[in-house]
Amino acid sequence: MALLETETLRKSFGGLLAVDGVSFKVEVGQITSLIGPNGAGKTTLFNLVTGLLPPDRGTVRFKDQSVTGWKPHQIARAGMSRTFQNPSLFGRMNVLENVMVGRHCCSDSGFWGCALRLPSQKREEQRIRAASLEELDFVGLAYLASFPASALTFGQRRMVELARALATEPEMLLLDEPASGLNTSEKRELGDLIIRVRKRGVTILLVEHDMSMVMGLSDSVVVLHNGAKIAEGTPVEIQNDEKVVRVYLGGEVENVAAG
Amino acid sequence: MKPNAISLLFSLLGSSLLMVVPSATAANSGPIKIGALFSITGPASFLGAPEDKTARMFIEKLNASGGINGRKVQLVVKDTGGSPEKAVSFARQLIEEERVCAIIGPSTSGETMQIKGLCEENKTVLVSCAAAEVIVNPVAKYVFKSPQKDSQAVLWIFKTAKAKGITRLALLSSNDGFGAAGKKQLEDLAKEEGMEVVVSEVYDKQATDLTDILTKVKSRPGVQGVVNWSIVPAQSILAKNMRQIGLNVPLFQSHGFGNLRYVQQAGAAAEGIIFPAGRLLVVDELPENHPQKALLAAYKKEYESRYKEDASTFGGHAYDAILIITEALKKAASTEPEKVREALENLKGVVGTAGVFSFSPTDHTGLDMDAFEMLTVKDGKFTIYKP
Amino acid sequence: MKRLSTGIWADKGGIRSSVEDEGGTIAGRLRGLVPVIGFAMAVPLLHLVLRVAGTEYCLTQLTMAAYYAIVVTGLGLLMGYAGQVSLGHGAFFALGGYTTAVLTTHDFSKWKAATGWLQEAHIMVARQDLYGNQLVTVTPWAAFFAAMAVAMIAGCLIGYPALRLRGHYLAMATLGFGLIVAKLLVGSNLTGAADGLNGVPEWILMPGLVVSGKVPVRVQNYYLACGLLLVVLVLLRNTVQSRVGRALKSIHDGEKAANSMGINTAAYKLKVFLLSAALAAAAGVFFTHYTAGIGPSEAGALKSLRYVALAAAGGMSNLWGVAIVSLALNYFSLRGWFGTYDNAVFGALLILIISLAPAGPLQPAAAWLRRRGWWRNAQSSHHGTP
Amino acid sequence: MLLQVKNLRCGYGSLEAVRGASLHVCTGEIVGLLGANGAGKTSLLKALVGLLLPWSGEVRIAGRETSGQPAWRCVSNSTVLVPEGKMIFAEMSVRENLLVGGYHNPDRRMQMELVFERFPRLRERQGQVAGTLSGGEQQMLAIGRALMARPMLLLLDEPSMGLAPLMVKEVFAEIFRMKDAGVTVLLVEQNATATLKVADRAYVMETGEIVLEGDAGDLAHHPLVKRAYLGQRDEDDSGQPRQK
Amino acid sequence: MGTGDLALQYLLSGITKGSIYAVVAIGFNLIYSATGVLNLAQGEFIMLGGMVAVTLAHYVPLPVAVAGAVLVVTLVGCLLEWSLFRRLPNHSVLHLIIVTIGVSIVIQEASLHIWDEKVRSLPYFTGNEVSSIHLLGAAISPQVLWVLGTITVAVVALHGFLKYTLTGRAMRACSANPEAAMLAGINIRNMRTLSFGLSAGLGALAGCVISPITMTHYEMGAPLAIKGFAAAILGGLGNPMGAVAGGLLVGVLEAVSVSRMPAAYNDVAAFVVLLLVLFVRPHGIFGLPSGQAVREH
Repeated sequence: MALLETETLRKSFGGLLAVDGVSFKVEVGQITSLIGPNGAGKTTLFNLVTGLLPPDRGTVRFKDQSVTGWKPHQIARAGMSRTFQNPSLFGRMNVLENVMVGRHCCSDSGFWGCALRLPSQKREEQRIRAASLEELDFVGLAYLASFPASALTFGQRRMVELARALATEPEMLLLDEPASGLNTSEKRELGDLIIRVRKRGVTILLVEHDMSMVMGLSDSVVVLHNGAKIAEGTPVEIQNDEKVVRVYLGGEVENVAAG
Repeated sequence: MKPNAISLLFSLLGSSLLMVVPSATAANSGPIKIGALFSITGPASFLGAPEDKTARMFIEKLNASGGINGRKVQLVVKDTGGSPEKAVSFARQLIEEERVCAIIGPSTSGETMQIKGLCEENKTVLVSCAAAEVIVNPVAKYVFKSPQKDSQAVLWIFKTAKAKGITRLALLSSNDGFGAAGKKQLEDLAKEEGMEVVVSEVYDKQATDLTDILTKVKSRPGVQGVVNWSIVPAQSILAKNMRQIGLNVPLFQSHGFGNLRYVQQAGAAAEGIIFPAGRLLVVDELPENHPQKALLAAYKKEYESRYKEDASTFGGHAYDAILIITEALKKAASTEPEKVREALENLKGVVGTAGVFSFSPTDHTGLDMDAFEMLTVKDGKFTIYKP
Repeated sequence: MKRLSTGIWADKGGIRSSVEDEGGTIAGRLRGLVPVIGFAMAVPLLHLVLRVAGTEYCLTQLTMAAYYAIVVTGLGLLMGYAGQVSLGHGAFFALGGYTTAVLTTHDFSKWKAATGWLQEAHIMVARQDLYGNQLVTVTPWAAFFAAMAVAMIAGCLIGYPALRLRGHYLAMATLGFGLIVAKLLVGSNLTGAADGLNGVPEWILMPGLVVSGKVPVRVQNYYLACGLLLVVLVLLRNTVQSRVGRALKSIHDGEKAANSMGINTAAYKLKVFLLSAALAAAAGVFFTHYTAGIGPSEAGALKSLRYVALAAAGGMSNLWGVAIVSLALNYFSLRGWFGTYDNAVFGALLILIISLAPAGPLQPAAAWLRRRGWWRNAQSSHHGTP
Repeated sequence: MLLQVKNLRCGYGSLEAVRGASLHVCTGEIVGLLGANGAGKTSLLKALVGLLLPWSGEVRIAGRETSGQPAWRCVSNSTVLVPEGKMIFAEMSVRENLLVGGYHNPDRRMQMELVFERFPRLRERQGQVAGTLSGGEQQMLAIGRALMARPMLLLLDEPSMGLAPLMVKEVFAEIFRMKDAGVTVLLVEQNATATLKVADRAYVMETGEIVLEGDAGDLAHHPLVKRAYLGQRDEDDSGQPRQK
Repeated sequence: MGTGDLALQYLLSGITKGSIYAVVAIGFNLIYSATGVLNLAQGEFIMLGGMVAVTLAHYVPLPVAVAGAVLVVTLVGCLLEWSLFRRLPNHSVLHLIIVTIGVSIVIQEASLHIWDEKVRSLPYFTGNEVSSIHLLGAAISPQVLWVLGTITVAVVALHGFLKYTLTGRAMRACSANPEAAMLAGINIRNMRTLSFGLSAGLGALAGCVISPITMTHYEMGAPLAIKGFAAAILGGLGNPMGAVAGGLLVGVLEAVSVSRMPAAYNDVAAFVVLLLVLFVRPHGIFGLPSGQAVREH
């Protein structure tokens, strides 16, 4: 069953066609990767799916309902959570608070409840704190809970962002280049973490440049080039797809021997 | 939250200890304290600044000549910046802390009205330097004012206009307290005096160009004269713009025109402007036996030599205010508020810069129609208007 | 759970989680109460000091400064937490004050048909003014609610469209709003034009508690104003330390990311704008009753800018700092300490604080104290690199 | 040796993008710098010209230490960077773009003639607003603008990005011709094949480190190069198979 | 006076005011494009220009006084950038706005204490206070022509400078893309200083030519800055031609509104229109929705 489905999505900026009629599906419980060279339109596609940009044409269906034109917060509440290319932690909060922001859509005290510290709000706050700590523990950073987010290393920020995204209890997680800027061992840890997330039953859509990671993790891969989908298939199929190799290495393919 | 706030709290406490200055002097010994609220800075600074200078000069001279009944006078000046809330705060300070026996100022009617009730409650004599009629009408027991009444100025203007055969007028005023008060009097008295108001407009006190408003005036048929009521620099702009667009009808200004600087700014456009004013501006033309001549000449000379700027009627208002209070204090021979008030209310024939003051329980301005003289501008100088 | 020894989870040596302490234990809760208790103790202490020194009259200016501090604290919430600038907050203060002033000084006795039952409903009351004239005016309590309603309506009118704007454009929109309100107040006879309104009656909150500047009730008004400020501070502190506060902070730090976390950023921005507008308006109502009048300069751009300056000087997101700095500076200003340099002091302060210590002057001071080991708290453990 | 970089570390905030890279470029060479997205190539270039402050390490251009200098000094060191994404001045005309490029060159009008000779298309369009040029023309303009400063060392960041294949060919041909003009080039590229064809030597970067160095001809057949781009996995990689 | 003449008279009045707002708006744009700072102290440059010129005019002939004032204020502008804004590279929009407000207040108060609260003005450049030129039934002061002429010349000269000189081109390059400009060897810090200086000098020139009409006093800057700010926003920040259009629009709007409603509310009309425009087109009439115009922080 497809959890997320896009149909002929299209978006242009000025004269530039960033996403050109892309249709793809993400199956429940799978890890799907979205790859392509720089400027292929991956991030734009991400933003279209998560509501940060309205599409010019086409539809996005999530859990069998159309979410086209929804605002990001509505989509997030529907169960789709994401991370950003540059980890966008909230710099003036500590790590735990950052993750607690993720619990926002699973809680509902308003201004009055919070200002007056009503008992229900207090209980909810406890629940938020506990759940957030759990997520932090899940990514292995519970010991950093009281650190200011701005003091973390880059890799830690990524993990905290992931924990924050998980705190929204998503059915689907969209990761935008989670491995960029990480070193080799950090990448390996990230890969393990993504597997564990999937084990929790979260469907994952991944945009990534690190091919060893993509090929190692993905159930299926979608390749974008110049805003259009040029290939789709299992990692093995993609690695042996001539079109893809040409797009990636450029020039004549035969000059580069297979590894 | 940042608990370091507490450290600040304590430092605040510490500093509050430091700022405590014992100031509760007994009312019957030491110098007599008079409070002054002037808008030395802010939008009304062109009133407050000369008032401040005049008041200081007056007190210095008074003390040099022995003070009042042998006691020196201390002037406590506060700059309100034209804000009513500061006027309230400072008035309270003057009354409660400095225990002044009277307050002069504030410079604007808005500030005066804010502290009118306060002075009344605390039984402190207030002699305002603002012109608006509401300050003394309705009469509050402790509140007086030194400038001439708006209504008298309006009557003078209407009288002069009528003599010139003008009955259809355009009224312009600035959107400050002075302008608003004048506008009210102009509109109220126009009916009684048989004047027809063709158009009445209010302009921004910071206006830099009034051509548009004057165009509107010009477009209304039959306007025979323009009356402008403001104290702000824009009244010079108005005079210029009027001549420039060829609106060649007589221009009457209010007694707020009483500053030679405005004439200089308006240059040739000021020629022929008619306005009521105290006699400070035409002291040289007064006959030798005029009761005000000696005082006006002395004030003008002293102010101009001391501050190197032209004396204006605004400074004169502060002069009169202090003069009235000191006269009352002399007469009362006490600083008891009630006695000072009573003495003030019964002052008669005190010669000031604006005119000869004679107060009564129902008249807290103390000036009659005679306090005004109609002036005009000729060759860049003020001169008495002769029809 | 198994953790890997390299990479992200490296070198966690010896740092114990202090998270549980913050909300859960008694010690943690006490630590949160320190500023509240400190403030609550400082208020009577200050009174005592002033009383002993025989300068109790200083309470007048402290009371006025406390009301201003409420405005500035609300603005601090808006700017420091939600990251939205408002250069027109004076307008809300003025709307609150003017509405109440108009309703409580205007004579409604001409409306014979309505005044009767309105008086029965305690919405209107007959009273005497300074000169002994008989008036029928709205009661202060009713006027208070009317003032809040007016401010909220104005807040929605400007806030709803304006909060779609960003940066300079939002600054311009709020500045423009302030100017419009100021011009309308100056231009209308109903609001006393340039003179403003005066003779606003005292406001009897409940028997024995009255908002008025009269000397006999000076002490209770001081406690009332400081109490209100404290209540506002506590409520705002509760708010910012909760789900709502985190949402606001996240909007400031990254609106996109916040939105993607399921936070309805537009709604939150409007709500916090209205909240701070309401605080400003309420402060305006109290202030107007306290000083018995209000003038158009309260809505002026300079006043709004002064609030921004004070909020910036206090460190914006540091509500206690904002409250204390604005209390102190307004107090000095209202005492006339700065003489003819009043505005210059505020201008210079703005430049110095923003360029040298954008997080507020308390921040470096606290850091210094912490370095000297004179000040230890839960926060200190937050600083340092993992 | 025209450019020598030793142990350079730099990054953004807490992100260390370049983790101790060392490389050198000799006068007259064309040197390629390959690697996947996010490998740190662009950051390295930025650190070379001063757009990014190096955390540690040293950068020597023509023997002079230049690290820590502001970016506008690089021109006086005869080094010019053609940044990624062209970064032309879109609202200015082609001519103006070139003139600004020769800001420090007193003979800028003469130099412009030379650039026009090299890129005749720019001469045809000299009055046109730069933003309306096609992608390839913009890239030419960016290179032309850099040449206006008469650099000894030209740093090119992804000149082929987003260009049509024909255009890519043209750009690379142009880079190859630089050699004749006596310009030394450090070329950062994703297009490994084309780069290795024009370059004398090349470096391969992975996660901020230089993992491979060698003659262009040797590298063209090195397995690591393809791995760097397409993630061909080594046998000993610890991941389990993920296929269902 | 016929309806047509009236309309023309209103229009001229609006253009007079509007051209002043336009100069302020251009000043805003110059600095904004080059540095991203929205300098709310722009109005103070105009005030300072007038003040310095009036003071100098006591000692030297009028043209020298004007030139001297422009020079002095240009230096003040440069000094401001060099001593203050150069040191705040990482501050948010909000912080920078607040700093410029602080600068505005300090300059204003300093002027009050250096000079005084009194109104001063330069003499009319030609003719005097009452001379007027008739134009198709409408009358204007020759000084208005001076204002329009000077401002036109200044704007054209500025345009020429930016368009045809190397330094001007470099400045445009800096605002188009600071990073690329740096890579071309342009010292963008100096360009920023220059933009402050130019903007201040332009303001001072305007302050001199308008001085005979509007007169000069220490508080005149802030209202002009606010109107100029409105004009710049209306025209779209960073768009110089938009600034001119925005300025004229605000001026004409004020003048026209006087003919239809009480003059007391003419500012209100201008600002209500401004707000409506902003709400419908959040980037101003001529502003572009994308790009730097709406950058936040």
